[in-house]
Amino acid sequence: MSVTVQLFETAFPPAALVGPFTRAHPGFGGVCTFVGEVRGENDVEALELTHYERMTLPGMERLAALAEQRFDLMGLLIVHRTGVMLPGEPVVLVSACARHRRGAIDAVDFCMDHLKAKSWFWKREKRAGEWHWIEPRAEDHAALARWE
Amino acid sequence: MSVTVQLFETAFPPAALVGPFTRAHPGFGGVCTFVGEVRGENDVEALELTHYERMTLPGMERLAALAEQRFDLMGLLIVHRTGVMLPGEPVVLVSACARHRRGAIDAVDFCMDHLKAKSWFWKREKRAGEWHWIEPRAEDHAALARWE
Amino acid sequence: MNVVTLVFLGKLADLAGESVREVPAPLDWNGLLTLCEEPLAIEIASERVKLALDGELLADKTALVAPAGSEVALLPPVSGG
Amino acid sequence: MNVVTLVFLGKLADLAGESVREVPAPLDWNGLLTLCEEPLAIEIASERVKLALDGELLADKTALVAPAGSEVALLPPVSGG
Repeated sequence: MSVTVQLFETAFPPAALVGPFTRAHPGFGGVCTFVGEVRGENDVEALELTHYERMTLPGMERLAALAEQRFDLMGLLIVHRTGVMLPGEPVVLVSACARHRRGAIDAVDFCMDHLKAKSWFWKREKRAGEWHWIEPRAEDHAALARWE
Repeated sequence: MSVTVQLFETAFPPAALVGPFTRAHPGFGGVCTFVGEVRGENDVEALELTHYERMTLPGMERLAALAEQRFDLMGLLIVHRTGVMLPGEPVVLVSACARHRRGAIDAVDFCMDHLKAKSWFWKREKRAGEWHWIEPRAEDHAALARWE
Repeated sequence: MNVVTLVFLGKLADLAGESVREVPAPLDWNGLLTLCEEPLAIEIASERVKLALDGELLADKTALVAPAGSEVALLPPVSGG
Repeated sequence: MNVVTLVFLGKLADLAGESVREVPAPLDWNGLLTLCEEPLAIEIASERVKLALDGELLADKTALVAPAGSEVALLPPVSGG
């Protein structure tokens, strides 16, 4: 079982990360990958993710360890951007290799819910030249509660 | 909303299908992709998927239409292999683009459960030179029942 | 075309010893069971096996009425993905 | 190092007008509220904001005791992914 957790301050290429990740786990039954990008809507000009460096990566590593305990995985890759991003740029990537599809899909679902609502990131959007902080949504907390 | 459903009789390259698929849906919030491969275990030498051509593709198209109705998607790609495959070869690929992660992840989960237990494929494995038919597993039917 | 084509899928093809078989038309449920060798007929009669007529799944396989030129698929439990 | 470093995250940095502020050590919960301007103090006191001392989340933020050289992070509700 291999775990890789990365924070990028500049644009990262999802395909170039997922390719080597899957090739590093020959014999797997399934690999599930989620990539979140800056959505092009509501006249969003840019998105900024700030974080608290001292806690962000340790928090992501704890999340990966939780997923590793909970699901039968062969490998887990968690990547998150920080800084200013434009619509279409990748924000987050989670990829899980497992013997069976259930472990792979559930691990990705679990990690995404926790990255959204339980990791040390703060998001704001620029619309019409003004920055607006994005509040967590009730449905993100409901999604998280599914795992308790 | 675009739907692509494909059957391949020879090896298909997942990354070469997912790349153009995601690029065809600029502005999406999330893309979830599952790739299933022939697992390298239990001395499996090969896997064969037979199908009933007259019903397989129409069945996959109906599945895609169900997913389209049920989830808020921008694009859906469903690809399945038939024929004889070796360990490490891709068997199935489902990729869903959506405005929000929930739609993308759930659509992939839904399609995989239905491809496993409700599509016109029959699987057998070659072990020690002998072919063995793979019976559907109870957990595959339980997985399917989650969507009813 | 005074025949009905039977298509045996999955392990039914092993039981039948062939994937495709032509039988005299028309064909109904009792005719199908009579035509098939015993292990195959038992399997076909079990709840696990479904029938499709010209690509359409039959809700009640015992209501099968296959005219000349039609195709009857014999579908054991699936396992895809 | 007779100071405690406050780190304001997310929109608290906007409210504070800065991301980092040094304040006299030691610092406890009442001292923190007294040091901060009113809109900021109200936000910090709300259930929504959490505190971390030297990278460790405090289960009870009112039990804060930050010695000289320590770092107190003020964490509003997160929104990642």
